[in-house]
Amino acid sequence: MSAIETKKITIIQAINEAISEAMAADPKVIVLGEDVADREGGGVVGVTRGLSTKYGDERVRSTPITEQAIMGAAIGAAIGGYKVVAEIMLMNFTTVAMDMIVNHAAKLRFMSGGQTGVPIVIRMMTGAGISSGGQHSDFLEAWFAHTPGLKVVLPSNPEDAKGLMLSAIADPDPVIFVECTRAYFTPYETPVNVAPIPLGKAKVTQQGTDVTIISYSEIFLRATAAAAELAKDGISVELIDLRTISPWDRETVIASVKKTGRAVIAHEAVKQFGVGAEIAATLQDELFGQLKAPIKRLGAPFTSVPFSGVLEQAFIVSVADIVAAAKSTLA
Amino acid sequence: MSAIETKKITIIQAINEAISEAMAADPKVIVLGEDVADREGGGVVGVTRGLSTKYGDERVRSTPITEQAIMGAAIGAAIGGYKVVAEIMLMNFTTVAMDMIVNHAAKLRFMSGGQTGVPIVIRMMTGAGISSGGQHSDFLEAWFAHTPGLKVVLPSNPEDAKGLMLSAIADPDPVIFVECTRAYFTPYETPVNVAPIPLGKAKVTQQGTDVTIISYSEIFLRATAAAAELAKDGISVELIDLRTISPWDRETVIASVKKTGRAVIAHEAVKQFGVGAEIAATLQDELFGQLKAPIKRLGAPFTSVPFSGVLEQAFIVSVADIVAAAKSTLA
Amino acid sequence: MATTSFATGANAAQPDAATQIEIYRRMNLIMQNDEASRKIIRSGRLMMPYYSQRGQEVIPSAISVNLNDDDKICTIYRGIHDMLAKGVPLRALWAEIAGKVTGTCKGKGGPMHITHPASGAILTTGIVGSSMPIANGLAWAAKLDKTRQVTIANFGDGASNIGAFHESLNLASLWKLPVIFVCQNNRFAEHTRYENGTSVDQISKRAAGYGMPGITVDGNDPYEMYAVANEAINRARDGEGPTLIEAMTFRFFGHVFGDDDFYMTKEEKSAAMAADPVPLYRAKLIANGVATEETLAALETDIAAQIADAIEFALASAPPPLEELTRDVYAEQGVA
Amino acid sequence: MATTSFATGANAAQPDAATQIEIYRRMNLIMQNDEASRKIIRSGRLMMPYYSQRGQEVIPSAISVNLNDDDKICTIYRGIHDMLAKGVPLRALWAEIAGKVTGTCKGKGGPMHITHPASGAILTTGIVGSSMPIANGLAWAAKLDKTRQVTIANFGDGASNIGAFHESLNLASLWKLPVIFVCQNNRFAEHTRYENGTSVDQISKRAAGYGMPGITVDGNDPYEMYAVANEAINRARDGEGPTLIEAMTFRFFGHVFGDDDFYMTKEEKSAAMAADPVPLYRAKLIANGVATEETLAALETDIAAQIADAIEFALASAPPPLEELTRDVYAEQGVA
Ligand SMILES: Cc1ncc(C[n+]2csc(CCOP(=O)(O)OP(=O)(O)O)c2C)c(N)n1
Ligand SMILES: Cc1ncc(C[n+]2csc(CCOP(=O)(O)OP(=O)(O)O)c2C)c(N)n1
Ligand SMILES: [Mg+2]
Ligand SMILES: [Mg+2]
Repeated sequence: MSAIETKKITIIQAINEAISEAMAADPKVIVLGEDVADREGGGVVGVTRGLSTKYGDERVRSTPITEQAIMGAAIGAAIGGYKVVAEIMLMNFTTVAMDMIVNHAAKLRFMSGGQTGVPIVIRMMTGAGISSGGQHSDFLEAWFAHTPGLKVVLPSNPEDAKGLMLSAIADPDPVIFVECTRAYFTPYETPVNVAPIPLGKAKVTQQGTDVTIISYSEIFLRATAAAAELAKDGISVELIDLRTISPWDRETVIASVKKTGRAVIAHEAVKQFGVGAEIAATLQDELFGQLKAPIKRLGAPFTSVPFSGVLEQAFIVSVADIVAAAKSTLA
Repeated sequence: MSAIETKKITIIQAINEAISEAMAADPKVIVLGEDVADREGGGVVGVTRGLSTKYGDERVRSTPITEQAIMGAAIGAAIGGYKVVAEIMLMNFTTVAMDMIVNHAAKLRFMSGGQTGVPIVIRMMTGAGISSGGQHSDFLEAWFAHTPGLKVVLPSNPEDAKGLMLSAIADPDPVIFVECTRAYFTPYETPVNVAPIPLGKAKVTQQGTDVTIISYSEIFLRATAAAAELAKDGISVELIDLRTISPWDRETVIASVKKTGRAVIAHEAVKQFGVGAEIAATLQDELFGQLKAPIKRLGAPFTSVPFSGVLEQAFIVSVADIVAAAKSTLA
Repeated sequence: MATTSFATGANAAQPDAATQIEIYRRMNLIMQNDEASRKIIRSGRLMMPYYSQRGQEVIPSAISVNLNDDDKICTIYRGIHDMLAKGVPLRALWAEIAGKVTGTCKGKGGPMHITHPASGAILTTGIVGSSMPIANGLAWAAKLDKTRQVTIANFGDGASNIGAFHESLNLASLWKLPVIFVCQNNRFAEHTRYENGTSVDQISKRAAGYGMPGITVDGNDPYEMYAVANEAINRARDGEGPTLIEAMTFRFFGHVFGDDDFYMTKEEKSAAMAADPVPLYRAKLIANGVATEETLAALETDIAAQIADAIEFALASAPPPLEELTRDVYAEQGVA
Repeated sequence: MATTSFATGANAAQPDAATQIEIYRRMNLIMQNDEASRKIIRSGRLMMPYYSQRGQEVIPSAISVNLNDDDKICTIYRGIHDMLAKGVPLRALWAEIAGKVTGTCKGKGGPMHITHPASGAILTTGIVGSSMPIANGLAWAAKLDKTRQVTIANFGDGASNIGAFHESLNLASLWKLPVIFVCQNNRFAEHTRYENGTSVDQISKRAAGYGMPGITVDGNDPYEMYAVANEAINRARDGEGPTLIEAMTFRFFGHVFGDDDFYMTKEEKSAAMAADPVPLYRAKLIANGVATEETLAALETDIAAQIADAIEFALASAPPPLEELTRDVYAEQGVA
């Protein structure tokens, strides 16, 4: 086996590469969104930088501030034979385009009896911790996971971001692709060639026997740090990065918790009615009588994202929170 | 104790009475929405019929088709000192007003440090079973329950509808008030005088010992029918109508399931990432080791609401589904 | 951006005789189909929310004769006239309305969500305003493909007050998309009169706010409607961008089947019905020597037979099997 | 609905000498405050997303001298100039920006979400377009209350392309709400030039689509801006309904702090900065004998001291206690 060639890239670069590779391979892949073309800087944080220069202004189009029209253009072009990568700059701005996403993109295949599929990727960034306040930081993935017809993907690292984006673009159905701002800028050693990573498959990054910690997006990095902490106390953690929330990888998660008998689920969104609820509800059903402790859920407190730094840090699930929750299952 | 005077009214009449009583008691209560004034018929099913005639066209205003502007007008007027009952005709149409509801109505109190509260009621109807197809029938209450700052209410009968509406109008915060079309038209014997019913309090309509069935909105009526079926087989059901989903009545539900050791949660929304998940996740945690069976969840299959009658009926949780789920916990 | 003005009088495009008859055929098809629909609902043999298009026959008929099969339309719940004019086959249409597996959408969409790509009928939406953003996307794809296809976005007068209208017209104008925005102004949005929902006396005046040509036309006059549509469609095909057409019309049978029209005066309704465009146009064709009574009667009989056949087909068809409930949610089967 | 035209020349309202000086005071306050803000971010002493208003000082200054304390404003992330002109106190403002418990919103809103009802500053939103629907509601309340209060809805040129703009102007016109829509057209939306996002050459032209008066004004000319605002505000107070004002201006320091302005030419930026409205107006006031150099210098020194005091106050204040994290989610404490 030859060594895999790697290089240090960020999630921003990884997604950029994935879109670029998809555009190079298929002339039907197109991109639109506010300020996504190079004339406007290739995206506010540069995710689409260079693409309009490489593939032309017709295939990478900056739009006005018009999220309903962006989504409508994406849906229509997708039905018209294109594979569209549409950017809704921040997750909170999906709120002005929910009709297009939920009543149309998600349902058109079903309502047409399979005739009009909508192969689009809806990219967006979000996350607390950068002083953006209440209207720019929400994780709303549970809404989309509750919507039949959508897939929902949230990568935690560059390699996954690239492989999942490749699959999302190739996917025949609409995919919500959520990028956490806090995780954008850290470079990771990443294979130069990344194959598409199937949607709906979780990654077990660490085998363990005492407790399973399930997470995704940037909080998964905190879960990883928590596992290292717990190891110091002799606690053996099995670590699962869900990567895709809908459909989520029931088999992998159930198998792991069946083995460990304990689980903690951690995400950034508010805990109530969040993704953790679905997973905990499923596990208690599938593994009734086999659990050694209640499934523990971690999420933000039931409040808006605050501006002030002290409050904002307290809002986000911390490594210490995860450590404490894991320990509570072993108490 | 003297007998309570009652009369037969529907949910439509009950809500109409509640709004009317609130308007009579407080000149600051106002109403807006598409076709809500009498010139336009007092609402598409007549919930607001007679109100503009009684309280004047200034206090009950029909609007253009403009849900963002409806919600904006409601929010602004609420900050300006009014108590606003805003109608978004159908729940699916909230998708064109989610920014106003989620980024503004829900957050303005918090983001202003408590200075600008938004006392509004956002009324809407929804529900499958009347051949309205994929874009007019969704139950999306889980989205709103996942949104800090909102309260979410779903009555199942006229008395509750009236009492909860009185509380919703009096409430200092935004309340999502969901009316199921299937439950609109059946008259029930209802007290002539209904006091406000506190938000966040469930109602135990039947005591039982074997299994707790938890539901709300029209599905609660099916749960009640299921309980009667189960009684025939000697199964004693404790029946809980949640009435308010956010905040939901944890104490009542936990106490009941602690007693019965078994629970079924049923709602119309798709099961995945639905309200049932939160309740099941909470119960397995609070009652770990005390449950006699896994918590069972019932909801729609993960699909859009179909048009064709056979499929549409199969979409909605049935009495038989609830009976079977309850029995499965006793197997 | 200057607003193009429309050709008028002798300069306006005129449909030739065959086209004039074809417009009538489509109008009559829509009219008879609407009558059959209301009849069958009244009879109790079919249950569905039905938005009659009676009175609005001219608009799609005069537009669609300017379209090719691969041109696209997006329409709304009140859109069966648009579908029929574009060529959606009657049997599949009726089967869909009846919720049968032989329907355009296997009975899963229903009358508010007809889709039939083979005839260019891509979208029927139940959400006011939503035909427009998606029409833009279809037009964008056609433009990228360098076909000369156009897309028609149909919507009502009430829809012109919702945000999606504004965003769509702005983007279409900026990107010079081959899309024609057709506002079928029947003067009511549900129970709300035009002037109680719309702040400008003519919706076409809003076009100027997007640097787009806009025109108000008598949507019940097949010649005017044809000429205006022809010009707008040609302009779109030639890469000159979108047009807003406000076609004035009236709906004879209220918003939805069962509506008692309390919100309009008896006079305005009977005046509109007295000016029924279908018999008027029929008389004109005969008076002008374009068609004989016999030709038109034969055509009408033929349509009646087709509709009867389609209804029979629909009623005799099977409902979708239960597994259709979770099929087509995703392209692959069996997800979640 | 006819579009009212605006008084011009000698008929236009003129600010008296005291008002002219007051406009300058507000402009200078905004300018110095903006400079202090950028300086403190550069120094690393405060961390926040900052949307400089430098260059746009005239608009809120000339508008707000026509307003009373109980008139309301709604503004956007780029709105600290609007807040200051309306009278939000410096100490509370700076403390909010610094995330301190002494801030207008206890540090929970931050610079994008300033609210200070006592000075009529009701809403600062971070969602493009959303100031307008809520401004309508405030105006509706005032109308119901039969006060003569007006509400100003501030927004950018880019925001004129989003659905909320359209819905808000239509409703305001229909209901004759006492609201003034002030589009601060600085010719860019983030990195997008006006003409690449907006399909009409002047946003004010869109007013005709709502039967509403619309006017484009030099937003850097305090006299013009004053006259137009005065007229629109009086009209709103008199129950004659809303106005769309497009105030032409320029932002000197890009979209957000750190922006390198690659998307504009050096020439257009330096030309705009050379026409800096603050020193120009200052010179004019002195040349016209409205104020002396000494008066203005004294006023400027006073402002500088107030800002320095506010910053000191903000930095010395405590952050909000942790229990603020879940307080104010609902009116009552301790829910969920
Ligand atoms: C976003 C949204 N709001 C409200 C409705 C309810 N509704 C259905 S049709 C209609 C009236 C539409 O009027 P118009 O656009 O004039 O079309 P018409 O029905 O007259 O053809 C309304 C308000 C809807 N379907 N979608
Ligand atoms: C709905 C929505 N979409 C996108 C954004 C991101 N965004 C923030 S400011 C901005 C540009 C706004 O430009 P303009 O309205 O001209 O105001 P300016 O910043 O120039 O004052 C954009 C696109 C947003 N905040 N909200
Ligand atoms: Mg209409
Ligand atoms: Mg701007």
